[in-house]
Amino acid sequence: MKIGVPRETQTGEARVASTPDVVQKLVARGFRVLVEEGAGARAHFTDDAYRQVGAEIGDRAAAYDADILLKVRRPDAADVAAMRPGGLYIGLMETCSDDEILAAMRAKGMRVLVMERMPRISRAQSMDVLSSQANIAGYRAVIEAAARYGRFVPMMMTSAGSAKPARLIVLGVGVAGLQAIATARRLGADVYAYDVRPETKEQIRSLGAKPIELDLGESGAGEGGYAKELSAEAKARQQAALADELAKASIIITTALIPCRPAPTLITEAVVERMRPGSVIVDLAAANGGNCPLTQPDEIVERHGVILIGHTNLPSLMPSDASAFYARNLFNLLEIMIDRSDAGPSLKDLSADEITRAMLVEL
Amino acid sequence: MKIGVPRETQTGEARVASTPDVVQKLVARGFRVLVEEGAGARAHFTDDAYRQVGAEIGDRAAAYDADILLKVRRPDAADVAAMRPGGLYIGLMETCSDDEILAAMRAKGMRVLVMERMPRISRAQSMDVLSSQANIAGYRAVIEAAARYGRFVPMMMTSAGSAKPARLIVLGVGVAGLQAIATARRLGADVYAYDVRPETKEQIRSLGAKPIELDLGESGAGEGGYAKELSAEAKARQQAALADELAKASIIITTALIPCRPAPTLITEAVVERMRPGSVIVDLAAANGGNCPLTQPDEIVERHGVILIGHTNLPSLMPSDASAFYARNLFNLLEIMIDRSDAGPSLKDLSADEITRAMLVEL
Amino acid sequence: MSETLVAVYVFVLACFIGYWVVWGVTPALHTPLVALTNAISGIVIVGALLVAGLKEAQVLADGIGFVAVLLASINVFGGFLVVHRMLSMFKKKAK
Amino acid sequence: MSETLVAVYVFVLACFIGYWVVWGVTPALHTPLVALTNAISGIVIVGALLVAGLKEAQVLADGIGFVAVLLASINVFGGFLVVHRMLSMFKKKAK
Amino acid sequence: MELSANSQAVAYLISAVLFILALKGLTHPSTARRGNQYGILGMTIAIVATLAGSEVQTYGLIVIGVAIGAVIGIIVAMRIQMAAMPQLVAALHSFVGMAAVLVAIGTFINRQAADTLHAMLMAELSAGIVIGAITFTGSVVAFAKLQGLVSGKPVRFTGQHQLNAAMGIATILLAVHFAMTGSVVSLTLMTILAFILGATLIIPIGGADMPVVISMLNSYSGWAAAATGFVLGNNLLIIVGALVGCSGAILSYIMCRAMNRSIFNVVFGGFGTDGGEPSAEGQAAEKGIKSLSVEDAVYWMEDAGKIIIIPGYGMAVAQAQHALKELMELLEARGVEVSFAIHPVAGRMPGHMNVLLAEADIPYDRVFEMDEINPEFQNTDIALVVGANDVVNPAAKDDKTSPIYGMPIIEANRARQVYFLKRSMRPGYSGVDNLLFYQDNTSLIFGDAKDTIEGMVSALKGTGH
Amino acid sequence: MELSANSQAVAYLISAVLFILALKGLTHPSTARRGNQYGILGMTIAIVATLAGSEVQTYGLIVIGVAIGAVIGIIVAMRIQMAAMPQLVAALHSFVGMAAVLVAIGTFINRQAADTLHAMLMAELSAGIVIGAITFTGSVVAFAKLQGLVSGKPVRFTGQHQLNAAMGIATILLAVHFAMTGSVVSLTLMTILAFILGATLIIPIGGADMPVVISMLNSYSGWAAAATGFVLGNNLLIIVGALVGCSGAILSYIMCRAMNRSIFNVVFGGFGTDGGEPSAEGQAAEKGIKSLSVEDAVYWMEDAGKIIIIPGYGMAVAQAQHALKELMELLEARGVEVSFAIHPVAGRMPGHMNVLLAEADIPYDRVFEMDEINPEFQNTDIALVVGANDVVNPAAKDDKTSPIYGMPIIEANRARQVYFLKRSMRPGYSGVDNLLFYQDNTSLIFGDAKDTIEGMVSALKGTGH
Ligand SMILES: NC(=O)c1ccc[n+]([C@@H]2O[C@H](COP(=O)([O-])OP(=O)(O)OC[C@H]3O[C@@H](n4cnc5c(N)ncnc54)[C@H](OP(=O)(O)O)[C@@H]3O)[C@@H](O)[C@H]2O)c1
Ligand SMILES: NC(=O)c1ccc[n+]([C@@H]2O[C@H](COP(=O)([O-])OP(=O)(O)OC[C@H]3O[C@@H](n4cnc5c(N)ncnc54)[C@H](OP(=O)(O)O)[C@@H]3O)[C@@H](O)[C@H]2O)c1
Ligand SMILES: NC(=O)c1ccc[n+]([C@@H]2O[C@H](COP(=O)([O-])OP(=O)(O)OC[C@H]3O[C@@H](n4cnc5c(N)ncnc54)[C@H](O)[C@@H]3O)[C@@H](O)[C@H]2O)c1
Ligand SMILES: NC(=O)c1ccc[n+]([C@@H]2O[C@H](COP(=O)([O-])OP(=O)(O)OC[C@H]3O[C@@H](n4cnc5c(N)ncnc54)[C@H](O)[C@@H]3O)[C@@H](O)[C@H]2O)c1
Repeated sequence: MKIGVPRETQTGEARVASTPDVVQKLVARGFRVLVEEGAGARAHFTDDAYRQVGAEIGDRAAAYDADILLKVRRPDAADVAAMRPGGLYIGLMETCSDDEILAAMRAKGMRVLVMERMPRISRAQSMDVLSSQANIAGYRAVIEAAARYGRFVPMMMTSAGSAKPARLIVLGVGVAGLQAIATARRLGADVYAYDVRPETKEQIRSLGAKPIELDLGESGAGEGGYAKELSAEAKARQQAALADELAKASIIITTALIPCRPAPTLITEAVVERMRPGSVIVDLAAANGGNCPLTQPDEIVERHGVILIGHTNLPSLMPSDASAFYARNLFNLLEIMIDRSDAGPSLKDLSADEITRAMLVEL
Repeated sequence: MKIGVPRETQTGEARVASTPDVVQKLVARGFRVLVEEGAGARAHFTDDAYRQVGAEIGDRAAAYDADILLKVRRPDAADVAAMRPGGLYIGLMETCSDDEILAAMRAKGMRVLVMERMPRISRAQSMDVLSSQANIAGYRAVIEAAARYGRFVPMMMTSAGSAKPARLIVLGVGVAGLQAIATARRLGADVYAYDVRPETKEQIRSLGAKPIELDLGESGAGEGGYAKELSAEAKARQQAALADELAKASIIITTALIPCRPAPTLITEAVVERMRPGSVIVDLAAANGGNCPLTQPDEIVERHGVILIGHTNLPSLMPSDASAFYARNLFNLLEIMIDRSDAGPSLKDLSADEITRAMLVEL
Repeated sequence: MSETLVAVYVFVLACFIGYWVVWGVTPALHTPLVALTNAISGIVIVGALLVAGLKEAQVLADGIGFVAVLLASINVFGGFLVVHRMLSMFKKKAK
Repeated sequence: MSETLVAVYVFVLACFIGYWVVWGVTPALHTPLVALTNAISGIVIVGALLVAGLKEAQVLADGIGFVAVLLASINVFGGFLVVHRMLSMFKKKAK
Repeated sequence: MELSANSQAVAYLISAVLFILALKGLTHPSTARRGNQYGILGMTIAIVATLAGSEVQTYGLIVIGVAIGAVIGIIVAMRIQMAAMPQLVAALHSFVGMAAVLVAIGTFINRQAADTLHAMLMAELSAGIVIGAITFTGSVVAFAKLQGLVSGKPVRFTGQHQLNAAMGIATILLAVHFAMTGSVVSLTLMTILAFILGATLIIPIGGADMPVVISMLNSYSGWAAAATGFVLGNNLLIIVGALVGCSGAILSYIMCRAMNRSIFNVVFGGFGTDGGEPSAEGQAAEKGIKSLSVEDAVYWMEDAGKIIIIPGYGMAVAQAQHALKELMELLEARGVEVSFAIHPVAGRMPGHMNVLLAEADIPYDRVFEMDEINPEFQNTDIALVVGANDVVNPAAKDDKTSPIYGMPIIEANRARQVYFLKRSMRPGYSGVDNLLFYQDNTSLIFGDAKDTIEGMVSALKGTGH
Repeated sequence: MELSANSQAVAYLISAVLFILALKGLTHPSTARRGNQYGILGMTIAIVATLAGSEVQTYGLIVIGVAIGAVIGIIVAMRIQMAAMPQLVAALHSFVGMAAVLVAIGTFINRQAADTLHAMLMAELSAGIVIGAITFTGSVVAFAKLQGLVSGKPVRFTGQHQLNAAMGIATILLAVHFAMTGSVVSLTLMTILAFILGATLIIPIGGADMPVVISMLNSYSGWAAAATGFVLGNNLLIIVGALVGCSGAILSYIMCRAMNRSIFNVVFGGFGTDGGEPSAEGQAAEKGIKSLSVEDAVYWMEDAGKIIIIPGYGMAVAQAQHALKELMELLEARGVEVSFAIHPVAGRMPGHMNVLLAEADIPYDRVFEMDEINPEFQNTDIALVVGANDVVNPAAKDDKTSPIYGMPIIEANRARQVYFLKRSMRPGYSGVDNLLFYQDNTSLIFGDAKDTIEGMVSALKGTGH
């Protein structure tokens, strides 16, 4: 059975769906692995490194012509055209609806395992790319903020004057938010955080930061570990109550998202105006419209003296570890999908396991 | 007495020699302060902010036409032409010899207080811009490294695999090196450090990092807190002994400098070749030739898969705090230089105090 | 000083010693210590011996003394042995 | 039991009490404690009284007893007062 | 060769000193064995000096009595299971009590015959009999409860304390009457009443308090011996009796304090027991789960060769990382090998534990991933689970119906001992019960993890070096 | 009304118990005052019971003696400066020693007249005289040293210990001879020799060890009282004497341990004193700088309203930041207000202290810049200087010749008390001596800062709450 690992072609994407470490394990399990030339280059994995662990290096067509295709980002029409009919696609689809790309793939008789649909159960934690990439995004968001912030993040009392610690607020305390809190605390910021789900308060404190408490009149806890969308009234209350806190901040990192919904507006333009010039906002929800309406996706802009960072793909800024984690997640998924025999590996019935059943899109 | 604060014009320079906070104090002491339009803009100090504390905003010519000129960077010939004859210049001169710019200024009857010549005595600590800017550079070097490094700096054990902590080595443990160690430790790196001066070992440990011990056969401790240049033999020994340690590193920050000497070569090309692709070197000695010969001043280059960062002006990347500290240093210096009276402030005899005497260049 | 008064002196002083002697005991040793104080309280055997060994004793008293000696010696022998066994559990591993 | 033996019993038991009673003293109280033990050792006054108060005493012994009483009472009165003054230093601030 | 009274007195004094040293020895593990030896030596000297003295003249019965007693004592003590030790100690107590009663009665008979009774003596006799009798029946009841012959549950009824008080007063009145008149009727009634009182005093006390009760009865038996000493004018009995009586009382107090119980409640069983929620320890005990005191845990930890610490979300909530660092340092100073095992999903975010351990400056080379360290557990003396739960739950391996089935776990269950630090019997994130709690070698140490660890730190510092 | 012997014995027992409680009371500040009252009560009962007893028949001389003694004692005790207390205690000791000698001699004279001397009594008499005499001259020498009448320096010469040993043996031989023969010559020689021995035993001991010596002499005076008790067959004297003798000895031992000295070296002055570098405490004492024990420091810290901690490079070297956090928490739990004062150049890099305090998670709102906090010092009870030096040196303000002149400092000198934590008398980075050391309200606490802080933490935990 042949696994293909093509080079990612979306602009700014530096990750790769499999790394030499993981390829070595796949080869050991009897797979033929074909990696597109230069696929890992931007993540600092050389073709040589792949070759050394038993992969073949080929061109784009060869990588797509595989039984199992490992991808990071959503394919485009040309990619779909290159795929082997009847093959299995594993990767992110970046869509909430059954769109034209999925339709085209199904038309080729392909089966698709949509990584976004990984169920949030204990056993699936090691296959959950949303978590693993969100973790990286949270860390990276703080590094980006520190790199754009014209001051010290930590407190610093020196003979040339004192720097107050940056007042850093994290909005949305999921995986990314927690890691942002942790990283900001490490750097010495004075960290506050807010989330609609009430259980996050304890989690915020468990990282030594201070929760911001608001009274919204309703809880934001939804199903499957995700938050639910707030009522319009509650949204307005939230904005107003947060405003004063946010205006005092020198760095804000927002991660508030509910899957497949536009991102809630948490930082209004009025708040941005009140912030001190030189402050930084990192908006992890930029791709879904942003938690701040001034954010421009994939751009860094200055508005009212405040720097707004709209990277939509922070993990790609840490391509080595992001790829390693992503590849490892896919490998853990493959492990529950295959039967090993002397004749080589074969796929199990994907609708038998609750994990693959939940992710599977087929005819 | 009029103080002028012009806008810095060197490329990439975002700092300004005085900030609204300090200007307020100067005005309170009876000075007339004229700030060039937009002088603080890139450091996030608006013209309005200066105006509010009593400064005048004027054009370039007005700013240069002052009794006391506060500058950050070395002036060029045009700047000198604009200066008021017989005035006093306070700022960095970025030269070790008596060069043409200094000559031109003296020719105009100006007196110059060269900030680099601040003596290293207890009383002068609060006026020492080399220290205050080196401190910022050390912090910033780590932020830059983390921002270019394609992996996590801290250790991270997750369900998608583990990230080993970055092995980070600091070479040269002066002010910048110590702050780099502290910042790297905060971020969770596994930190090692090396300096020729033996007393740094205890200082390295005092920040929780591990000193690298080499036997060079001679000590590198020189006068006035600076290191002395090593003999050729010791230099070679040092390179060889360090090589194995450095090859294991994933981030190296070098700050090894002896004032007015070319920077010692600590990282050879052979070492760079041995480092893992994706590793990062931040060379704070880039302006003086670099501690690694592959460094390009003011550029970020990739050699043998290793990213070499050659910023020569890291403090300018944190313009707000860098300016604040710089401005405060100059203010502390002015405080020992002036006599206050009802008629306004007047300059003391600059050769009377050991500090100003050491810094002064005049006819 | 009357004999009873001497006894009172001795009693009061011994009480103070009893008061201080077990302060600061490791909780792990609570049980063995209880067992040891039990074994030590077997000292009534001395009383039993005095009753049983009296030459001009009544027959009834002799019998009573015999039973008392028997009971007390079970306590004495059993008691110290139990302590010994308990303490054997605390043998520290040779490192 | 001879009187001397009774004395030995009492002595041995009192030694044990003396042994334990001062364990765990706060170092800040070392000096006052020394002063108090000093004051208490003024108990020799009892001996002095017995010598001085004896009816059929020799004149010399009487004189000696008088001096002993005098010295011991300086110690007794001075001793406790000194302790009192030292302890007054330790008055805790009202919070 | 007969011992002179003076020599005997000296021997008795030596014996008394040895008993004092014996008790002192038992307060610390390093001197405990020696303490027991002092005790044995002291007892031997006392018995020999008594036999060699002038009072003991006939040896026949004595030898037989001692021989039978010795054989029984030794056999029982050798055969008994460790778990049944408390019962045995209770049983032995009852013998001391009964012996004291018998000695007093025997003396009464002899003295009556010799017509040397007087009021003071009879008062002393009464004390010996009453205390001895209470000790006897009290110990018997305690034994029965511990052995499961009667229910371990506290037996309570209204008016209980009043009834006991009434009987107590009656006993005292009878004793006074006896001392003044020598009335055998009073003596008999008093004795019977004291026997009954011993039982009714212990019946209301619950099983959990039994260790304290045994220590308390111990103290009673000491007082009984002292009373006997007064009766016989024997200073050795007085000293040792007072010693045992007083130290037993203090010990009971110390034990109560360690269990956070009021001694008053224990001694007068059930006084003021409020109906609030049962403690975590209580809940655990109901489920057959062992709980452990911090001091006992430290005692074993100090002695361990290798300890693995498994932190979880509870460590983060308690912010116990700094205390853990200190614990690590102290244990290492005692030659214990300490490692940290990090589960990939411990805590609530990836790397949660790493962040906190790094904050506390725990060296990276002590921190291991799950896969790396799992094989180590079989050589590990103690797995110290600090606020972790799901990540060590064997249900993930064994129980297909569990929601965490299939998640890899840290195999703490393979260690020789598992100590769990948590606040309650509540489950972790997944909401499922932890099978590891029920394992034989597992003990729970209840309380906030930071407090518990800090307690361990000070206990370790206390033991010196 | 004359007291019966039995009543007197009971009174004596009560008195003895009160003395025990008195000593126990003095081991803790909260009970110390009550302890002294017990002592006074015990003494009163003892004196009254003695006077009311049958032995004392003539009161004239007694009343005069007591009256004079009381007046002298009270006046001296009231007038004395606190700083001269040690001398006073030494002087008082000498009286006890002399009184014991006199009682023994008086008894000898009376008994000789009554012809009721016997060997045992004479042995007891010898003990009383020898111990009393040693106590007397020993105390006199100690007094002279402390008062500065003779040099406080240890006086040593070769053969000193041999000479003392010889005199000691001679004294014992004379005592034996006296006990066996009743020879007054032996008695006289023995007494003289014992007086000499007391002086020669104390002369070689140095001034720093004087507190221990006083406690030691105290113990001797106890033994002297006990010996007197044997002579007079008085149980009260025996109990109290033994009590004072034993507790005094233990106290000396405890004091030595707290000062890290060997009791053997102190008692036999100069034995095995090696020629190594003098201890930090010793160096400090020579310069007239006070040093303080951790426990004493904690005693005052607990009681403080406001403490400011000034960390410096030494805190970083010792890596004491985590321990400091714990100290802060414990002090705050006791209602003490704790702040941190950061000098702009504390440590070896800008922000050195900030980094470390943040690592230990010390809240930012407790951390203040120099300029912010300097005005606070005048309301501060204790400034705790943790491994800082130059940054608190007043020479920077006052001494124009100092290389650090002109550097702003943290004004720890304005606090009511200054405690310095450092390892030695060495200066800081600038190499200049710190004038603050010599200030009246400054004490140095020597040792690694981490160890010292951890010591404070455990002392605080020890005091419970
Ligand atoms: N790492 C991730 O990315 C992530 C994300 C989401 C969910 N999860 C899930 O979280 C769980 C992590 O497992 P875990 O073992 O670390 O945690 P856990 O299973 O949630 O157990 C934590 C335990 O700590 C105890 N605890 C809480 N506060 C405490 C305190 N102050 N002192 C002492 N004990 C305290 C609790 O018991 P008491 O209440 O009795 O004290 C609880 O049983 C897994 O189920 C995992 O799937 C992980
Ligand atoms: N902050 C900066 O940027 C910078 C840079 C360069 C120089 N400096 C200079 O460094 C000095 C800083 O002042 P400072 O007060 O922080 O430090 P300091 O004056 O150097 O004093 C530090 C003190 O800490 C004690 N110490 C060292 N290790 C210790 C340990 N393990 N435990 C307890 N005490 C220990 C030392 O005394 P013992 O040896 O007796 O223990 C020493 O006296 C200033 O003179 C400043 O000018 C500062
Ligand atoms: N297998 C597992 O058990 C598993 C795996 C991954 C995540 N999780 C859990 O799921 C939860 C969500 O994590 P995520 O990172 O995917 O979240 P996410 O990226 O979907 O959202 C980020 C956060 O934003 C919050 N948010 C949404 N709307 C908001 C609003 N209006 N204001 C403020 N905050 C708002 C959400 O509550 C969430 O915490 C976490 O508790 C995480 O631990 C569990
Ligand atoms: N007023 C004061 O007391 C004062 C003020 C500022 C700095 N200082 C002290 O002066 C010293 C130097 O600080 P700096 O930041 O100006 O240093 P720097 O920038 O001049 O040099 C950086 C470091 O590189 C080291 N170095 C030089 N050659 C080297 C080689 N071949 N290999 C390895 N390391 C080499 C030097 O020893 C120095 O530590 C520090 O100790 C600092 O604390 C004191």
